[in-house]
Amino acid sequence: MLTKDKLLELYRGMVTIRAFEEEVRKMHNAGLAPGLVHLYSGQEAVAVGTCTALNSDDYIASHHRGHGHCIAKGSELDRLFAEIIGRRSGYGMGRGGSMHIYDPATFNLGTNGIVGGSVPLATGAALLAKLRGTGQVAVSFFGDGVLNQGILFESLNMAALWSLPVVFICENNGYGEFTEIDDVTAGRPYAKRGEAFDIPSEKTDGMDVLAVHETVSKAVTRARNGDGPSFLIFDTYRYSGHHVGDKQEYKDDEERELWLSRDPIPKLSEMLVAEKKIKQAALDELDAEIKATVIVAANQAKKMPEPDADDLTRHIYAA
Amino acid sequence: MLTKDKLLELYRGMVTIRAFEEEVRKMHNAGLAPGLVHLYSGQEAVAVGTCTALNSDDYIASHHRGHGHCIAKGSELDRLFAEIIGRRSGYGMGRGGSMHIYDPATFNLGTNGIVGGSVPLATGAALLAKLRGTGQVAVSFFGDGVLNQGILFESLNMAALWSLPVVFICENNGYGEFTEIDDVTAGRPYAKRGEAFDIPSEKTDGMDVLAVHETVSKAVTRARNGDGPSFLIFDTYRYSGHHVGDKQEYKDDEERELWLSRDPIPKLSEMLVAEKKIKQAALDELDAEIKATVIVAANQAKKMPEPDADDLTRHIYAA
Amino acid sequence: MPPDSQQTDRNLTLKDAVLEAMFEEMESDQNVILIGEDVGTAGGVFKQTKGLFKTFGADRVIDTPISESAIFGLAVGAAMAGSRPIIEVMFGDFLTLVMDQLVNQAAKVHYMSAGGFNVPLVLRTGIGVGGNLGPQHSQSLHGWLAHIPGLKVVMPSSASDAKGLFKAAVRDNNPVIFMEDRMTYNLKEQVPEDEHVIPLGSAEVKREGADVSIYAVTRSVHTALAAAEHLQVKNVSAEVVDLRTLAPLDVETIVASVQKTGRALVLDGGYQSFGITSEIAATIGELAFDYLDAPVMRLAAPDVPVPFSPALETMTVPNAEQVVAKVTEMYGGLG
Amino acid sequence: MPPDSQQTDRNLTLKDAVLEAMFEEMESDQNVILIGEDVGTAGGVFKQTKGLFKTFGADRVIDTPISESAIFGLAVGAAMAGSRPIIEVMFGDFLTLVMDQLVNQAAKVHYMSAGGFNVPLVLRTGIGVGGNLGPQHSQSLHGWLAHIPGLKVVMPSSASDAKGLFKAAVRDNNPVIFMEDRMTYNLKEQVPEDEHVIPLGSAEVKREGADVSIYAVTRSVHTALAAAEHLQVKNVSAEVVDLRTLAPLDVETIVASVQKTGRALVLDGGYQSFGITSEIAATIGELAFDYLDAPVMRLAAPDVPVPFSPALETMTVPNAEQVVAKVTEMYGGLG
Ligand SMILES: Cc1ncc(C[n+]2csc(CCOP(=O)(O)OP(=O)(O)O)c2C)c(N)n1
Ligand SMILES: Cc1ncc(C[n+]2csc(CCOP(=O)(O)OP(=O)(O)O)c2C)c(N)n1
Ligand SMILES: [Mg+2]
Ligand SMILES: [Mg+2]
Repeated sequence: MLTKDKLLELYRGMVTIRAFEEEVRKMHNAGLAPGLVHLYSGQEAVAVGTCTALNSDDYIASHHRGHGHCIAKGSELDRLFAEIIGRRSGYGMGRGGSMHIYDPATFNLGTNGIVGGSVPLATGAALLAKLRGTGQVAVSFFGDGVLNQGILFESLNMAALWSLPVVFICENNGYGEFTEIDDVTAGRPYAKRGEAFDIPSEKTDGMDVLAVHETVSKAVTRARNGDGPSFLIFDTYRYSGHHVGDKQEYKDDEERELWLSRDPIPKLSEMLVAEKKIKQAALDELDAEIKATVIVAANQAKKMPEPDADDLTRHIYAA
Repeated sequence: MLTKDKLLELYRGMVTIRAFEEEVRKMHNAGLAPGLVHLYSGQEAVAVGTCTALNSDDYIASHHRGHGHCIAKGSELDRLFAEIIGRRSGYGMGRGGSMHIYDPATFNLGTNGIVGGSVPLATGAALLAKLRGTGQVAVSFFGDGVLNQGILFESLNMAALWSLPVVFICENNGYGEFTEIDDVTAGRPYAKRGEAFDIPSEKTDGMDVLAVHETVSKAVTRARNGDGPSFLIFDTYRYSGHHVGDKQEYKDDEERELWLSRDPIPKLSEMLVAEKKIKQAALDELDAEIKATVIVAANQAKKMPEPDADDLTRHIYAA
Repeated sequence: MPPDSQQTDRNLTLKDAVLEAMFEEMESDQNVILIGEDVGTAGGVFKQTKGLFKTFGADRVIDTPISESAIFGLAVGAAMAGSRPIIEVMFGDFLTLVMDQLVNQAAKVHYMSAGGFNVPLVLRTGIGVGGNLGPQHSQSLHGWLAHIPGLKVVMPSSASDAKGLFKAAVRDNNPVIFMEDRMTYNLKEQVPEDEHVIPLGSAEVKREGADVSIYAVTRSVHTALAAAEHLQVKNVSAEVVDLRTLAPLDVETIVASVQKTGRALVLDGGYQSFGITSEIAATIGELAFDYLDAPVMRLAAPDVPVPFSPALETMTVPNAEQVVAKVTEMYGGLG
Repeated sequence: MPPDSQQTDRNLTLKDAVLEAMFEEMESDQNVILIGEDVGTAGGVFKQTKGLFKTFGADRVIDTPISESAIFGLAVGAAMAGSRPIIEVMFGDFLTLVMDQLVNQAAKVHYMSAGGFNVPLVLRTGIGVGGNLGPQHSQSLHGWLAHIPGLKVVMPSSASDAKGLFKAAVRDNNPVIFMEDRMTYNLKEQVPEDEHVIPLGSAEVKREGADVSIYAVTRSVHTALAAAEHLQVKNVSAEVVDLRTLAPLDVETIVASVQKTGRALVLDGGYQSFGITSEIAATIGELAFDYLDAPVMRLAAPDVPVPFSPALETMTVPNAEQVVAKVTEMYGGLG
């Protein structure tokens, strides 16, 4: 059983992400965060359950729905907001935006606009960790859509072949854009995609942060011990559809309600209160504190300047 | 049990390919067939066992080691030779060469210089056959090297998803260029790569033309009946190494002899004689006849003119 | 008729004009099928395939997994076997994922098979800058495609052209890349009904002029036209040549224009270095040297990843003021 | 020392010069690793990595499956994490398979991360025409790469340059594409020992001349030099400029040469249309217009798939006679 501190860390992480995404939604609706913004709300248990099982120098590589991973791995909220609204203090000087957030300080190889594009990046970092014997582990986060991208299979093969310390994490939220994953994906269960390479593979409830944490912890231990990769599928749900503005006409209310009833945040808070780890009042206080922190960060970001003309051509080449 | 005629068709097919490849080797050594020439000798049972299970309007798509497939599907020997030595009467006017032989008359979507490149071509032809309800089947031949190319997995997924009439045939000759396939390929058995997509998958002896024929026939029936793809792996061997000129220092004699002892041609001929289907003398006659035919075709090709300057720019665009 | 064009008013957006072309070609030729991500029940992420699924059904409008390489390869195979697929690659940036099947297979099959097989397909893709989509969703790699023998490359600037060129593309027996700048999607104009087919390989002079020729494709044509208005005020009469297709390239029309005007500016929305403005400028320099009163100038996107930042993104789109400035430079100032 | 260069005679082939560079850089920097198909125990399909496996072992010389996209992606990830991978893509034609990871990831990471991550890697690949390898094994797609901001593109013409440029490429903190024309592999010359590093972005005048400037990279440099000899006989003094790197491009040296000679021919082994000769010609036309006595001419490979046929294949390689003819054209004939 996890310590109270760890449990609160999980709770804090999920609530922070949820609050962050709500601010992003507002920013988008206010025209501050234009472009394609994909919210992570609903999937918090996956990012938080995973990143709390990692060391600070373990790598992650994320995808287009990646704010949650950045937060869970420890990026600064104001710099994240700043990037998402195109400000100079953002992680990419506002030049990357939501789908391109890189943070070397947290060993985050980036969110990514190419579906499947970041899978080999994590695998490559794992290759180097193995060659150098650093004990680092790399996590590759990807959506269910990647289950059909060739580069995933190529990466799985090399990871298995060389026993690389990488954990492949598929966040199956049921859809790729507006298409149901089950309509475009053959083979059941999907875990067989990992098993084909003799990689330990399993499916776990992605709405239960404790289950995620436990499953990932085992995989991380395996990786760190030199026993190679794991392929984990977490069933989860994107509350806001594909991107802010998606009317989600393709989803029915029943489905939405089912998943809302499985929301990972109340699930954890109810458990915490029931098991008397903490009082509801204290949680409410924590919620308020987190929300305040997030809003402060958002406001800080909004006050930041936009990049200037010189920034257009900065960093084309590294010195 | 197959009829005597069918058995002799199998025999004739394999002997023709073997004799053809011997002529190609001579042509290469004589400087007539420059470039990269990959001989099919040793793998005859796969091409012949497969193509004899197909209708004439079934599609095949082949790879860089593809002379055998073209012959087994019924291309004209002189035009094949002509292409391989760059003559105007070749299937591509001598502009494709060994790795780029296309024959619409035999529904051959081409040999191919890109490892894995032809897999989706066959799958696409199968898609159309299915949409049109023509009852045609497509066979995708590929080497073991393709077991690690992403495009294979993407194609398998769509073939399974849409129940396409395609038979995926992996010719596992143990090596990709100079690298042992087992050294670069994770997951055992390799058939799990097909099973991950719920595709009926199996491994069969690729040195036994009857076994190949039987396995493929079942798969073709399945495909024609609308029951979707199959994934077949045939273990086989390339006697001449990667390409003509390969000294094969990476292979030991023991291995070579083991495979020679499993040669599909004597295996069939011994069976034919033992089961009194035909006398050895008649087989010897047949051998001589086939060899003569092949040599005539080779000589015809050698007499053909090379393409002329205008052919350089012909067929850039279709009218 | 597709849902959006039932109006008798034929004032259509470019997006709807292409949709109409697609509808008409699918109706008149059973061999035309549409393949891509979200093109079916969803009707396209920009609603660019709306209604097609309902009309033509799942056998002709095929939703695919996210597997760009193999989807495109399947289309090549289906085309070789006798169909005429339209394949959508959602963003031009993802062409990077289909390059092998496009360049090493589709472009060369007709040649390698000595005419034995055709590959009649249309690869439709959205390009361009302007939606704050960031560096991986804003590229215009048309120069790459025009470099490859065997491919045709079409880039319409107007709704009417888009319809006529798309219909020609579908009927063409070669792999045709049809690139639509998303920023032109809502441009409206009167679009002819039905049999309106514009042959691939014909540029069009969109505005006649006497003093300087401005060459462009798709969105940049409008930038050129706007600049031409400004220049008129300065008494410079600019001719605007819309290339419409990069391959085949209408060299005759290109050269004829500059022979008349003596000055040329080539404009484009793609990265400048080793981009399409280079080819047009070099061609003019080679074939019309004796007619030139000034160096052939180029104006294209700066050589930087297209930034997300709204403040910076617009700086990567050549604008009318810059065109005017470049032309002014050719005159050594117009003061 | 790698096996092939133990001789005190420093007359090395280009292939061995690169091998030596690789050896030296791997020896002096533990972070340099080599990844690719058949690069290890087999020593490369052209013996271009011979001996490295034996010296540096399986942890630094890594044989891979045939998975170009992911191999390259792994290298990008490893580079971001702090190593300096050299990745071999066996044939330049197979670049089509790594374009996404190259263009959408490697080229843009440094920019998108505002300098947070570097991607210091060398993608080594063989290009060129001459082995009768057919349309899918003979392409030279350097123009594509030079078009992408963030990539460096190196194309050596001689053994000594190859060594110096390769060492610079390995030490560079960016993704560098190092393209070797297989037809230059056996060119020999004296190669300096050890600390011989040629900065990327510097062209070199390989032959001084007064009348015409010929620009080229890799194999074409030798064609230009041969043509220069022929032209000398006709009393035309040709200057040969070896660009050496396409990105960064040494515009200064390019322009200086034509300012001196007044005539320019750009030569290349890639497809002509929308290829690299276009960019160089356009640049010269723009920046040296007033110095030009004749149109800037281009001579590159015809826009056709490179045929297997020995009779036809040579027709796709620009030769010295054609160069002489082009230059002669500039003079309106030379009598
Ligand atoms: C290679 C590529 N193809 C297509 C797209 C367009 N696209 C962006 S997100 C997306 C759906 C991805 O689905 P999934 O992986 O399940 O992630 P989710 O959005 O559900 O989190 C698609 C098709 C892309 N960005 N990259
Ligand atoms: C995409 C691609 N990568 C690499 C090569 C170079 N190559 C040609 S054949 C070959 C080995 C293929 O092995 P396999 O599929 O087992 O076929 P085999 O030669 O054994 O019949 C390689 C790597 C290629 N032609 N295409
Ligand atoms: Mg999803
Ligand atoms: Mg093999």
